[in-house]
Amino acid sequence: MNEPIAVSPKSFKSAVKPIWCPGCGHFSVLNAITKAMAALAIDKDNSVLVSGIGCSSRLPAYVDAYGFHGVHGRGLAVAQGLKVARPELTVIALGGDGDGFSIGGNHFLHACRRNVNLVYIAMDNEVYGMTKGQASPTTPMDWDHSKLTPHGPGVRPFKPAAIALAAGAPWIARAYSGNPNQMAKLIAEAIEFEGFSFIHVLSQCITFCPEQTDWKAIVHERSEPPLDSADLAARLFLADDGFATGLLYREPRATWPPPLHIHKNKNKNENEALAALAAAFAAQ
Amino acid sequence: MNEPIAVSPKSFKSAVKPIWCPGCGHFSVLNAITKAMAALAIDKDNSVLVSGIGCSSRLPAYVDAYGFHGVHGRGLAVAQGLKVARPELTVIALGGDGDGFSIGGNHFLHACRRNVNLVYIAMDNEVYGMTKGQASPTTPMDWDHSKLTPHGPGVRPFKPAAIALAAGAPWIARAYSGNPNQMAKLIAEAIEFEGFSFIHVLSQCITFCPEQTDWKAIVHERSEPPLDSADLAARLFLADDGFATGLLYREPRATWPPPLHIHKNKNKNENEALAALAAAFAAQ
Amino acid sequence: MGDTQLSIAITGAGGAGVISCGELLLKAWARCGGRGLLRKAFGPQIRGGEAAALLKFTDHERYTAAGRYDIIVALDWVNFDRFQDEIIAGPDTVVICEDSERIPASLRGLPVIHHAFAQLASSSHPEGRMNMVAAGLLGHLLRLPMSALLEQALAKLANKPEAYRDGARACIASGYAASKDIDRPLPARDASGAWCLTGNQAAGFGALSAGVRFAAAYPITPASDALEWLAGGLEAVGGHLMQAEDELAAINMTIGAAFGGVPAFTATSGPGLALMSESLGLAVASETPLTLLNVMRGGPSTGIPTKSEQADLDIALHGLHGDAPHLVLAALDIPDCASATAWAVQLAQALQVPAIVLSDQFLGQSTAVVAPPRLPAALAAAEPTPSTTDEYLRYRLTASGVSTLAHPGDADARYTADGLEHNERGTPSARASDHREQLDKRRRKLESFDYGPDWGRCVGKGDTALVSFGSASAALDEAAARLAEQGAPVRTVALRLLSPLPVSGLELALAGCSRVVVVEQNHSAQLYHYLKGRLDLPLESLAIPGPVPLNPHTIAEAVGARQDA
Amino acid sequence: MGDTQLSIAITGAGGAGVISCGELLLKAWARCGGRGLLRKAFGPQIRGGEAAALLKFTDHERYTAAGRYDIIVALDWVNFDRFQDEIIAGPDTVVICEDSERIPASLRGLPVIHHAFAQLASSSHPEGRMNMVAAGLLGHLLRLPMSALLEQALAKLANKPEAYRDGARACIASGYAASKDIDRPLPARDASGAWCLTGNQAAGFGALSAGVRFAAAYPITPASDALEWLAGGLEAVGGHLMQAEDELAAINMTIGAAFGGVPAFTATSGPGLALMSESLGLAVASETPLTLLNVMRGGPSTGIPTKSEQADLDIALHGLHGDAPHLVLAALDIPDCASATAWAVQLAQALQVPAIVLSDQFLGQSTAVVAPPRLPAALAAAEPTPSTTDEYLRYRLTASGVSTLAHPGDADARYTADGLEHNERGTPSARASDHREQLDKRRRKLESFDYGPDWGRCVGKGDTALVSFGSASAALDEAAARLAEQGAPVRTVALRLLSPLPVSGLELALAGCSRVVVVEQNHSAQLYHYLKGRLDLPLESLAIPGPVPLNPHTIAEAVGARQDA
Ligand SMILES: Cc1ncc(C[n+]2csc(CCOP(=O)(O)OP(=O)(O)O)c2C)c(N)n1
Ligand SMILES: Cc1ncc(C[n+]2csc(CCOP(=O)(O)OP(=O)(O)O)c2C)c(N)n1
Ligand code: SF4
Ligand code: SF4
Ligand SMILES: [Mg+2]
Ligand SMILES: [Mg+2]
Repeated sequence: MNEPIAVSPKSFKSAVKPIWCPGCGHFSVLNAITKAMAALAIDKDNSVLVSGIGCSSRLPAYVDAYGFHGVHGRGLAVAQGLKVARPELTVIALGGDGDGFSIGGNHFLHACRRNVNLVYIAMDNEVYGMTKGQASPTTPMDWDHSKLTPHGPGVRPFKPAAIALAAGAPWIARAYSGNPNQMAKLIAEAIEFEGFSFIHVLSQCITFCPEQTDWKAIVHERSEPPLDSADLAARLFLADDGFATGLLYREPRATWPPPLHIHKNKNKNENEALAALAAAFAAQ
Repeated sequence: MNEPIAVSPKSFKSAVKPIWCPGCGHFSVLNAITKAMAALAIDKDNSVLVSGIGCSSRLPAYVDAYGFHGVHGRGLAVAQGLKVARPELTVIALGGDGDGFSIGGNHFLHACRRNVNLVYIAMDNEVYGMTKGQASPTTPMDWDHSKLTPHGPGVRPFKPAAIALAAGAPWIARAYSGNPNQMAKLIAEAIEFEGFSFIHVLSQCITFCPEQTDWKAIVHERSEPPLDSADLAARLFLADDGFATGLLYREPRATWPPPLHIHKNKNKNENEALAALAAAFAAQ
Repeated sequence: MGDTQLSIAITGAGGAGVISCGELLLKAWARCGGRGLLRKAFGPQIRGGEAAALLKFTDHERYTAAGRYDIIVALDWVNFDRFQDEIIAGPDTVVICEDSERIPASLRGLPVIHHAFAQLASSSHPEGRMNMVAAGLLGHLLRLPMSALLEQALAKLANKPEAYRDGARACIASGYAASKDIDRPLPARDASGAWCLTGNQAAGFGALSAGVRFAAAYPITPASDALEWLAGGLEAVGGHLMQAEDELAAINMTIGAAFGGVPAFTATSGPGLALMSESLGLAVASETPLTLLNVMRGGPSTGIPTKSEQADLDIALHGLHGDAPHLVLAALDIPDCASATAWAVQLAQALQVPAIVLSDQFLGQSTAVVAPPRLPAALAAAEPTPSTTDEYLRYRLTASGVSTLAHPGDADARYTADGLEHNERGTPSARASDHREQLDKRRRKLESFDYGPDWGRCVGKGDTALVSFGSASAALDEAAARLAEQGAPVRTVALRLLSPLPVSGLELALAGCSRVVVVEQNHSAQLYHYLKGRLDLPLESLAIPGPVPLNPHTIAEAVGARQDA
Repeated sequence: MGDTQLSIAITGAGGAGVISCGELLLKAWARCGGRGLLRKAFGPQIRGGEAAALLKFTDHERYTAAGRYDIIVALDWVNFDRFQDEIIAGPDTVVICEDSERIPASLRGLPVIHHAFAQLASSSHPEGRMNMVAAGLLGHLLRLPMSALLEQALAKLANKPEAYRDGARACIASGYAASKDIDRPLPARDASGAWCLTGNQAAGFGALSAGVRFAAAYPITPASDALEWLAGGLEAVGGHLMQAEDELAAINMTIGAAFGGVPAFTATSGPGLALMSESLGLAVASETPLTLLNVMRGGPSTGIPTKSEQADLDIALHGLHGDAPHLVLAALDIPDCASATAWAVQLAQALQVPAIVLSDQFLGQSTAVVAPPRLPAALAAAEPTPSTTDEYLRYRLTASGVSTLAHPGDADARYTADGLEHNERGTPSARASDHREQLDKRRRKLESFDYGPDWGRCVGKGDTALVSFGSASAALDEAAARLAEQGAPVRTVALRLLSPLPVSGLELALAGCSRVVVVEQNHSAQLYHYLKGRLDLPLESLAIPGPVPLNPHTIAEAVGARQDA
């Protein structure tokens, strides 16, 4: 992480007022993002926040950068297309647990594999906030607060870090909305990491899951250096309680598209190339 | 597995002639399925094979049972709806690596989590056979035989067993089209297992990946008993070569819907229940 | 039958409980024999935004939203402002607010009653809330006994801590006491045997009554509450609701259950319908019956998720790839959400085809006090044409186009259902003759079926006709009443069956009309172009996009004005 | 200009290489100055099924498939049988086959030449293949020099082991030697400067030429080869093609790149288009330009993936939820796949909207020898209405409906693009006025644009007109030629722009017609109903589903017959 430069995080907030419930964890994520952008003195004009649909996914409009608020579950695909087309941009994709792990699960899997150089922040409140509190993939099996699943979803919760690892994500961290400073540091590191960096944020939904205020007592910072081998990390992610925060795993590997490809593209003579393609069609 | 009963596997084949290329690995899967059905003397009228789209997904029509040939990538969703609605049926979902891990990746993830009691056979030939040989999620990074990815896909191959495990599948096996007897045994065990059982089959595409005939030399049967803890299995799935066959992992857990629920449903008086629901709407 | 109405709008912040307040009032009113409607309006997002409870108390059943409000209660002005286009005051409107200093321009000059909601709430009880103060106040204005208000409040809070109930009691009492009388005639309260429900609940009930025993669900506004009601309803009758990972899974789970012979259902809204369209085509080709409720909201894309519009007609009719004939129905009003959905389930099962039922946010989420919905009689089972061979042919060519549908478990009828084109046996075939025969069959079964008179509701006489579908129909009927009063009677035709289009019924209903005005709540005149593409009638279009409900007055004026022009 | 044609059908098993044989012959023919077309027909599945190379050699450009075949070459009869409905013999057809004992009923009585393909192949070389024997045989019939055949064969096998090339050489030579002459006039071979390409390649080339520098791809028959060509093409010009995990990702990657300011493209077929429809709505609402090529195949559902039909018009026009105006174009013939796609890219960029280009399996996968495609001149950049404020308003209301589109990297124009309804600034809004203004704007920019004369191709005069779109147009033109010969000249109108419908252009083109017959290759008369819903003209429908190509003769007869009736 670069030396912090004197840019105020506030200057990274847009004029649009967030319309989250007071006490929503997503406010901290917004703060952490603007803090990280300020710390890196990021060029606003060259940064894009991309999201899907959900309370969490409303975040891009609140940041003074370019933003794309897409459809439910597809933010990661938009972000990857954007980054590949415009490799010089800083691209941050974000969304909720419903957006990213339920409807967006397939893109999550394949983004981890593909390893395009961007940041993905999943704001996990174990619930569909926006649609009034149904169970998400990370909801505890016996959470019976939704009329849609009155006895609880009855399904083993989704383990975002374990899935990301199995799918091939090279950089995996966990943060907590109660600790925005740690989160900001992790976001800044993620931006600087060359590859797909995944931050799983425990971000409470005060309205539909007030019980999540108990997270404060459970969350624990992992002090060991990040694991750098997938099979070891797998044990951690499958056996632990899911509340360890910090940078958990880091094992850089080839990004997509191959950097050579990006470089080669810069020097093409488009007209010559088009003429050659046309010539190949000549019948005689 | 029950004592084998004298039913001929051939009697489980339908009158429709498979139209796969001679030498296609999918023939063996067909043979293994009919063998397993014969070995268990399965009631054809109460069995359903469900698939998506791909060469592999054409299989249901070749078995003398009920079948549903759906759209690309959605077979597992059809199979789960069917099994929940009709719990007494034997349901086998199947398809290819493109069908199951690319377009169908999200349903694969959530089927593993949900743990509905059915069998899922993924016929993995590391290629899209049906559409003439493009890279699939399991294709090696540098496989450059497709014009769509002329330098190879450049993406880390998908590890089906590792993903299944991270997502929560309780029963994971691997088989090989070159060893249909072992495969038949595994399929029979999968049918008898109470829960979601996943068989990853290495099934070669002779037309687009003739190099897969080399698999014969690489595949090795794992003789140890199946692992029964996820964190140990994760190490195996992430660190090994992906060619170990046999039942690799088995750790039964609660299925969905909860068996109690299924049972309770049997004794409802529908008319009384409807009248009670109507009464709740009464304004006065 | 009198025609006294009283309409009340209550606005506040998303969490302030104005909707609960409105529900409490409507239910207490209904309990005392009254009829009425509560429309719910929200900002673009469900939480943290604005909310409005839009009440209409009537002396007979009326399914339109109010055009103007007799009483406007604003808990604050910031949130009221966001409804500027939707909450219109009349010349006699009474404004009740906490902050009488900052009354917005649109309301200035109207009589104002100041009411210290916040102060009364906090002084009444530590758990006191403004919305309950408002409930007391308005309950008194409506001349409801306090006991009726308390009964509803306590029922709603039954599972909450005692302190909440105490707070509600105290606030209702203090609001009731502080209420100032205003001089408005109240509608008669003489209903009996009425039901109080939303269109979404009605749709769930209709589905269940017609035999649905499986549903797959992915939450989406404004359809989620239909699914939430069904979760309980299905459990009660011994069925299952599965929460799916996305709409692609939801529709395919529905197909799976239906293939198993269990009548199956799902509900969604525009974006979800788009995602389901590929697999709806599979249901068409494989001839798998299912029912899909699409509760329309403002579009395109994410659009205005919490507000009503009728802009998904095009995708419902034409959103499937290939030639994929299927059923499209529309619920005309809140109780008809039950009837139309039940009929759709029956038709889907009888014709082995997917049925889309169109509803919208207004129908789906409004609560109404209405006569119990009329459920359709069971359809006569189609007589299967006897087979000439012993062999079971899943897709046998029959005169009716309907073939016998076997299910897993049936002896000796094993077949593989297929989305690939196939022959009668179900074996994939790319032959032109098989394709043609199966295309003909799939169309024939829909077009040769006798749907009877339920395809629409035709009322009145006149040279001019108003045609519509779904929730616009109620506005049409009221517009017709106005026009009749003005001595310009019109016919109204409300379509419940949209596809296949009941062409001969329509032509009969519209015979002799010199003008046919097609009224709908969208921007691109979807129904108009659809009808024009299929009928030879002198059609005109009156298409008004959402999110403000269609106003009978505007329709009457537009029709009248053109008549003069 | 003479009109000599020779048509040859070659059928065999999926792996037998009849398509390669056809390609070799067409390319060698083209190399020698000939013109022609190769249609590819496959069974329902790509592998293991049947295949047919359907060649038409002509002396001027002709884009229709042959209706009857002068020469039928059957490597075996089982596979020939599966094309019964598609490969029709005439009274003078010559049959060339290995097995002259089991000639099917439909070919009996025709002259038969026995040819021992299998035996010649294996005796010529250990790597010998029947298809190369057939190539030699037919090359000789076509009076092509052996060197031209060998040149093509060796080029195709350039990266294969030497033995393969030796095998091909030997087989071509032995086929050539064994060929018996048949007495057929051959078309003149006097073309120069022609191109030899498929419609899918042409579409890729058009996209690239118009500036596309990003594509996202999910394979699907019959669109994959457009994407495969583009993978190489994009690399050559310095762009990127991403293989996506599914169509949902593909369309959203396309949107992402386009939002970044890089002209972006994707291609698919019916099932994929259905999956993309939700996000196409996002592109409409967020005003993100992109181009989507939809190569139609037989439907509904998986349908007949390898065969042609024009049944995705409905979903292309109306498959998006909400009111979502967008562009729909259709390529009229193989070279027009380039022109129409290039135009679509230009229009999409200029109007900040998604454009769907309809092609089909026939256009997309047939190889034709044609004059180089005409690419549209660059569109004049729309003059942006000057802003009255300093602030950048992404969705500013302008007279043209087009607002200035900033891209990431542009200084001080930061905004968030949104699929939620929004105000001019892009801030989400559920207000009726914002909704109405943005709906109007999005429609206005499409409807007020001047598309010029390229909206369609109008030919001929007459009281009767034939109207169509896409690949049906070539059949129309040939039908018109026949009718003219019969003294009943007709006009033909082929639509390249389908949405927004060029109503005034159409009305002008069809002015005074007493009959307008709408011809299309689908079952439900999708174009007919669409036009009838928007035009006041005396329309008739002639809708014939696939998979057999539309036959000019049938069309001429149908039109003529009705004229008499
Ligand atoms: C295709 C589609 N399906 C469903 C919805 C409805 N929907 C909007 S947000 C949401 C869930 C949001 O949950 P999450 O991503 O966890 O965000 P949160 O609100 O909890 O921050 C759903 C289901 C939609 N907008 N689009
Ligand atoms: C929605 C949709 N997208 C794409 C396709 C085209 N498609 C058919 S099969 C297939 C891939 C099949 O690969 P796999 O599942 O691995 O099966 P295999 O043929 O290799 O056995 C694809 C992409 C389709 N039919 N539907
Ligand atoms: S509903 Fe939950 S997630 Fe949404 S804004 Fe409120 S607290 Fe946050
Ligand atoms: S293409 Fe490959 S997967 Fe398909 S049938 Fe042939 S060998 Fe099997
Ligand atoms: Mg959430
Ligand atoms: Mg495969």
